[in-house]
Amino acid sequence: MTGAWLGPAEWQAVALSFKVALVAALVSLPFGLAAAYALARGRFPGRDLFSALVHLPLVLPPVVTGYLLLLAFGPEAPAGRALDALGLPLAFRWTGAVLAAAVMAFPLMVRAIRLSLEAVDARLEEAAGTLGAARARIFATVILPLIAPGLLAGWVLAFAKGLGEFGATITFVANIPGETRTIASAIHAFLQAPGGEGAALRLTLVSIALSLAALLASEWLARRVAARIRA
Amino acid sequence: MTGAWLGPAEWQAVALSFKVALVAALVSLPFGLAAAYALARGRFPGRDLFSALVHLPLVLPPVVTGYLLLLAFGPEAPAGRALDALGLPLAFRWTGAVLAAAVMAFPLMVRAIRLSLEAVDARLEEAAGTLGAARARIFATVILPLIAPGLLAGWVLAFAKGLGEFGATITFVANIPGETRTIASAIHAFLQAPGGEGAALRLTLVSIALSLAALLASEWLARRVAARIRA
Amino acid sequence: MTLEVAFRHRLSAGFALDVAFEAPPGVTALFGRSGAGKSSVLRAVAGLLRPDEGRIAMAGAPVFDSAAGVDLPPHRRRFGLVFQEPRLFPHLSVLRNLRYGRRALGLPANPAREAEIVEMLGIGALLARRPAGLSGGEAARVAIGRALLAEPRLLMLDEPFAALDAARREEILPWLERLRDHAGLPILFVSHSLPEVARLAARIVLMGEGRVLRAGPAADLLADPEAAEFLGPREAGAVLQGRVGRTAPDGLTEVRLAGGTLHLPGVTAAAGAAIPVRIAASDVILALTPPVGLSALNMLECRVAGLHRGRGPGVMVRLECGGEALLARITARSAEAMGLREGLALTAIVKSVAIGPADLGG
Amino acid sequence: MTLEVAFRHRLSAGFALDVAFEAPPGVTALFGRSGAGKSSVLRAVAGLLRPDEGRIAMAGAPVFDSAAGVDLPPHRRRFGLVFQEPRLFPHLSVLRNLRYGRRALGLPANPAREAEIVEMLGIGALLARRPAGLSGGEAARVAIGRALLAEPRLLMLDEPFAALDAARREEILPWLERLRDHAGLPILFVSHSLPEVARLAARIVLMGEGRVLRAGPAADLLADPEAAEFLGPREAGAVLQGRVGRTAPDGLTEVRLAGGTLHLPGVTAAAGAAIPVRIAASDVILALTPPVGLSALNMLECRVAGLHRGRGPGVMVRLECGGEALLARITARSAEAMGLREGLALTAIVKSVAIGPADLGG
Amino acid sequence: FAAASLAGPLDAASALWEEESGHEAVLSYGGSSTLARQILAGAPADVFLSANAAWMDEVEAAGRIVPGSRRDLWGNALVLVAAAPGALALEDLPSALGGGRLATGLTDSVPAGIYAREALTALGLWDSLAPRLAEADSVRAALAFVALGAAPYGVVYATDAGAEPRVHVVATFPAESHAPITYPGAALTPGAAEAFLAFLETPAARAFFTDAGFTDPPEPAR
Ligand SMILES: Nc1ncnc2c1ncn2[C@@H]1O[C@H](COP(=O)(O)OP(=O)(O)OP(=O)(O)O)[C@@H](O)[C@H]1O
Ligand SMILES: Nc1ncnc2c1ncn2[C@@H]1O[C@H](COP(=O)(O)OP(=O)(O)OP(=O)(O)O)[C@@H](O)[C@H]1O
Ligand SMILES: [Mg+2]
Ligand SMILES: [Mg+2]
Repeated sequence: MTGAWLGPAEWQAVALSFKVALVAALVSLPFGLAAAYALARGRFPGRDLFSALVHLPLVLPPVVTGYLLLLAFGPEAPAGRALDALGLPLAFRWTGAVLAAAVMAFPLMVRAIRLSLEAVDARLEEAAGTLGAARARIFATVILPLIAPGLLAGWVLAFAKGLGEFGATITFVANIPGETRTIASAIHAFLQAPGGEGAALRLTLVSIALSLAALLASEWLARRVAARIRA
Repeated sequence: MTGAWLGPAEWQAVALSFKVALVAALVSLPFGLAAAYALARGRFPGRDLFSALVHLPLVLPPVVTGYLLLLAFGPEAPAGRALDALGLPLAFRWTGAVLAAAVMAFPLMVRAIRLSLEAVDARLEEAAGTLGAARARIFATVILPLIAPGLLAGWVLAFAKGLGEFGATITFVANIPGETRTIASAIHAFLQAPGGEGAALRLTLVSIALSLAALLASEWLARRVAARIRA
Repeated sequence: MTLEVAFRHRLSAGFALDVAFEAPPGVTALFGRSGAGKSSVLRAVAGLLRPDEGRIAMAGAPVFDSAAGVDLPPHRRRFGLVFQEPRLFPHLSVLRNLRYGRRALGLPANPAREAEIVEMLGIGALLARRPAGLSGGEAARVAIGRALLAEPRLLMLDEPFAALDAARREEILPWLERLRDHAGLPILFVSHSLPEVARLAARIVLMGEGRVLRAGPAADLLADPEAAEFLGPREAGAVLQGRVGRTAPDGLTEVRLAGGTLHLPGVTAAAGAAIPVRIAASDVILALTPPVGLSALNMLECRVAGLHRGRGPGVMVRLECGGEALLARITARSAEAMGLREGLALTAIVKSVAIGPADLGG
Repeated sequence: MTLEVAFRHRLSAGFALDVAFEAPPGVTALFGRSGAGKSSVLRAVAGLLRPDEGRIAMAGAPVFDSAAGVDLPPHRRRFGLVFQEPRLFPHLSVLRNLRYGRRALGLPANPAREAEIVEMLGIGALLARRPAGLSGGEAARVAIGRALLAEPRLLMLDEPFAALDAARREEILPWLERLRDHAGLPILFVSHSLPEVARLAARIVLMGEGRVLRAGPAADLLADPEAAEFLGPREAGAVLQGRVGRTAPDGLTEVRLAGGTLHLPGVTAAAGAAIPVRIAASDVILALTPPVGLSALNMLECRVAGLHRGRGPGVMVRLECGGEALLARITARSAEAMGLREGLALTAIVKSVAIGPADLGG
Repeated sequence: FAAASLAGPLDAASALWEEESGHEAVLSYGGSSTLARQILAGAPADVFLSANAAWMDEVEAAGRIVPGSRRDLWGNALVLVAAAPGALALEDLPSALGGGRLATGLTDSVPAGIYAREALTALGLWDSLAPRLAEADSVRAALAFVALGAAPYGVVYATDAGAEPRVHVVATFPAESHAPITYPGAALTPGAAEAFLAFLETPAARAFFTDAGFTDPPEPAR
C-alpha cells in the first residue's frame, strides 16, 4: 500500500479525508455524549421526537441531508452567517465537510454511547453520591470511565462513516480539491467516468487501510480499558 | 400525513421501502448477532480483519458497496447465479434491495449488539453453567434476554438505515418502480428531475413518519424490557 | 448531632415502610429479620430513596421534609453508607476507591488516618489491585474503609461483617468502638448478630415488616424478657454498668458491678473507666448456695425478681443484683427443682471466659 | 460418591492455590480467613477456574485432570454452587430462577420438593417478583433454593447464611442436615461461623493463604487444642457421640454419653438414634466436687487428660469422660486455685440451654 | 433504463406510449454511469437512454445493444445561471464571481461538468476559473448551490434552469464552445424496445421534451 501509484491530488484527498473524519469524530463526541445522556437518562417531553431527530440523517437519503444542511448553513442562511461571523465559515470549506460527516455519523455515535450508558450500574452512582460526589463529579469519575467502550465504539463508527460519507458532503460543500474533495468524493467521481475503476480501487484500498488502522487502535484501546476493569 | 397528496406510485414506493427495510432488518438480525458474538467473545486469528470487513460498508462510499454487490451478486456473477438457481434471485429485484440495505446497515447492527454483549455479566453465565445449562442454553436463556436492548437498537438502526439507504441500492438493483424503487430512490430521483422538490418533500415526511413509528415501537419495547428487569 | 427519622413510604403493593426513631451520637442498631426493611431505611436516610412523606433531620436541620419540600441530594447530606454489597468502583484501584470520598469532598489527604484504616482492615497488600479479583471479604473491607475515609457526619453500616471471619471482626470492632466514643457521630448499624449489636449499640431499633416494633436503650431491650421474643431467646441478656479495677499479672482485670466483682480477660479500658458489661442469659448458672471448688470465678449475689415462662422447656429468670437487672435462662425442670420464686436469694455464676470481648462495651 | 481434589493454580504473582483434600458424602467445611482461597477452590471444583495442574474427581471419575487432558465444562459436572453473591438472573422471576436448573437439565417438575424448599426458605411471597427489588437476605435465600432444586451431584455453599437472620438459619440448618443425611451427596460448606460448621460438618478443611493447613474429621479438629490456634480459641470444642433416650413431658430429651447423661431441649432425632453432640470449650465449668442446688442439669464425670496454656489468661483443659474427649477453657487462675493436674477426677458442668440446636448434629 | 434528468417528460411520453401500444413501460432512473454499469453486469433492461455519449459508447463496445438501434434523441444547451435576473457577458464571469464560486457538475465525470469544462476552456476562462469551481455530484446539486445562494453563478443545462424559479439564465454558452450535448438512446433487446425508441421520435412524444426545454439532437451525431 505504498504511495507510488497515487498521484499528488489523490494523496491530497487521502490527507483531507483523514482530517475531516478525525475532526468530525472528535468534535461530535461531546455532542453525541450529551444527546445520548439526554436520551438514556432524560425524562423530558419530546424525548421521542428528539430521538427521531437524532436518527434523521440515517433515515433520509444523504442528498436530502446535504440539501437541508445547505438550507440551514449555506452562506445565505442565518445559521451559516452567524458561524461565518464567528470565524467558522462552512460553505465550500473543509469545515463544512466535517459538519456533514459529523451529522451523518451522529445517529451511530449516539446509539453506541447510549447503549453503554444504559449498561452503567446505577448502584455505583448511588455509592459515589453517598461518598460526597455531586452529579457532575459522578459523571466525570464514574459514568465516563465506565462508558469508555461505548465512546470508543461511537468514535470508530463516526470515523469510519466520516471516511465513507459522500452524498451529504458533496451536496453541501461540493467537491473542491484540497478543500472538500475527500476520498469518498474522489472515488465517486472516478466511478462516474468510464475507465475510472482503477483509480477508484486504489483509493478504496487506502480508505480501507485507514479505517483498519483506526479500528485496530480502537480495539486495542478497548482491550486496555476492559483489562483495567478485569485485572 | 394522509395519503391524499401521494400518488399510487409514491404509495408503492412507501410500501416497498417499508417491506425492504423491515425484511432487511429482520433477516440481518441473526447474522448480526453471530458476527457480534464472534467479535465480542471470539479469540480467533483474523478477528481484527473480520472486524474491518464488517465495518467496510460504513467506510466505503455506498456506490462502491453497490458496485461490489453488483459484481458479486449480479445476474452473471457466480454467487448471483447460484442464489438465482436456489430460487432467490437478487439482481434488480426487491430481494436485492434487501441485501443492499442489510449490508449497509450491518456495521451499525453489529456494533449495537456487540456493545450489549460486552456488557453482559459473565458471572450470570457462570451461574447458569453450574445449574446445568450448556453453552447453547446459556446463550438462549441468559445472554439473549440480557442483550435485548442491543438487539432492539440494532434493529432500529437497520430499519432506519434501510429506509434511508439509496447509494448502494440504486447501484446494485437500480430504481425499478414496484420492485426496487424505494422511498430513498424515489426522493433522489425526484430531486434529480426538475420540479421534483415537492414530491421529494412529501416522501421525506412519510419516511420520517415511518422511522418515527419504528423508533417509538422500539423505545416502548426497550422500556418494557428494562421494566421487566427493574421491577 | 442527633438523627431524627420519621417517614412513610410504599415500596410495593404488599410492602410499606412506616418508621420513626432517633439516633443520637453513638451506635444505634437496626435489628430485624431478612426483609424487615432495614436496608430500605438506610437508603431513605442516605437520600437514595425518596419517602412518600415524612421528615429526616440531622442535628435539627432537615435533609428531607416532604411538608417543607426539602430533599437534599445524597452528596449534600454527607451521610456515609456501607452497602450490603461492596459496590466498589471497578475501574479504580483499591487505593483510589479508598480515596474517592476525600477527593470528591475536596478534603486534604490524611495519610496517618489512611494508614491506620488500611492496617485495621488488613488491606495493605491490595491497594494497587482492581476490585474485580478481590475475595468477598476483601471487597467488604475495602467498602468499609472507603466510607470511613470520607469522614461522614453520619455512618451507616449494612451488615458490614457478614463476609468477615471472626478474627477480622475482632480487629474492626474495637476500632469502631473508638470511633463511636471519640468522633461523636451517630452510627446506624445493621447486623443479624446480636452479640455484635450488644457490644456496639447503645440503642436498638427492632424492625419487622417495615415498622419499628420496639426502640430504646440497648440495655433495656436486651434485658426485657418480652423483647426476647423478637430478639430470639438464645440471644437475650442484660447489660450492667461496671467500673474497671486493677489488672492482675495473669491478665484478668477486675470489673466491679453493683452485685459483685467480675474477673475478665482482655479488658482494654483504663482503670477507673466505666464500661457496660453484657451477660447473656444463657451464660448464667444459678446456685442456691455459693458453690466451692468451681472453675468459674465470677459470682454475683442476686434475688429473683420474676419468672417468665416462654414456649418450650425454657424459663427466663429476671434477677436483681445490687440494684441492676440480670437475666438467666434455665430449664423449667431446674426452676422447679430449685424451688425458684420471687424474692429468693441466690448466687449467679458467670464463667469468666464466657464473657469474651464481643460482649464488652455498649 | 467421594470428591477428590488436588490441584495447584497460580492466581496472581502473589497468590497461589495448592490444595489437596477429599470430601466424602456428608458435609465438609472449608474454613479459613478472608482471602484464604476458599471461594477459588469452589470455583475450580465447579469448573469455572481451570487449575494449572492437578486432578479433581467425583466418585472416581475425573472431571478435571491436567495429565489426562480432561476438563469437563461446568454443566457436564452437575456440581451445584451457591455463590458468595446471589447472582440471580435479573430478567427472570424468582420462580423461574428457582426452576432454571431443572429446566436446563430436562428434569421433570417436582412440585412437592419445590413447595418444601420454598416453604423452608420463606420465599413463597416473592415467587412472582423480579430479583431487582429483593432484599439482601431474600436474594440469598432464592440463590440457595435455585441450587437445591437443580439436584446436583455435589453441593457447594459459599457462606450461604451470611445475610440471614438467626431465626431463618435455624429453619434452613435442619433441612440441610436432612439433605446431608439422606441424599448421600458430598456438600462443601464455606462459613465463618464455627458453630454452624461444627453443627453441619463431619470433616473440616482448614485453609490459609491458598493452602490446606489442616484437614480431618470435625470431631478431631475441633477437640485438638493445637487447631484452636487457627479456629480461634473461643470456638474450640469437642464433639461427643450421644444416643437419644426418652423425651420428658417438659420438653427435655435424654442424650446418653459415655461419661453421663445430658438433658437437652429441642432434640428432633428419634429415640435410639446416635447423634453427635458438640460442647464448646467455653461452655464447660469444672467442679472438684459435684455441686448441689445448681440450675445446670448436665454434669459429666471426667478426668484431666492434659493442660494447654495458650497466649493470654486462658488454659485449655483436655478431659477424658468415659473414654471420650472433652475440652474446657478456664482461666489460669482457676486452674491454679483448683490445683488441676493430669489424672485428677472432677465434674464437668454443662448448662443444658447452652447447648442449643446450633451445636447438635455432626 | 433512463438518465434521471429525463424523468419528467419521459414519464409523460411513456404513459402515452402505454396507452397507444398496450405495452407496459417500466422506467428505472439513475445516473448514466450507474445504469451503464448495471447493463454491463447483465441487468435485464430493454432500453438505455443515456445523458452522455461516453457511457453509451461503453455499452455499445461491450456488444450489449441491438446493432443499429442507437440514435441521438435529444439535445440540450448549456447556460450560466445566477440568483438574480440580468445578463452577463461570459468573459466578465471571473470578475463577477468576486470571492464566490462557480457551481458546476463534476468536471471530469458528470456530463454537465464535462461540457462546462470544455466550454470554459474554449472561452479561455478555464485557467482563471478552475480553482474557483464548486463541483457538484449532479446538475441538480449545482443548481441548488445557486438557488440557495451558496454560489453566485452556476453552469447548468437549459432544461434544469428553466424548471427552477429561483435562478435566472444570465448567459447561454455558444453551442460550438463544447461538444454537442446529446441524449443517445439504444435498444438492448429487439422488438418492443425498438418500437419504443421509434415512438420517442414521433412528434407527439417530442412535444413533451420540447416543452421541458430539450432541443433537437445536434447534427451530426458524434
Ligand atoms: N483473578 C485474581 N487475580 C488476583 N488475585 C485473585 C484473583 N482472584 C482471587 N484472587 C486472590 O486470591 C485470594 C483468595 O480469594 P478467594 O475469593 O478464594 O478468597 P476466600 O477464601 O473466598 O475469601 P473470603 O472469605 O473473603 O470470601 C484473595 O486474596 C484474592 O484477592
Ligand atoms: N423496589 C422494590 N419493590 C418491591 N419491593 C421491594 C423493593 N425494594 C425492597 N422491597 C421489599 O422491601 C422489603 C424490605 O427490603 P430491605 O432490603 O429493606 O430488607 P432488609 O431488612 O434490609 O433485609 P435483609 O436483611 O434481607 O437485607 C423486602 O421484602 C423487599 O423485597
Ligand atoms: Mg438489607
Ligand atoms: Mg469467598
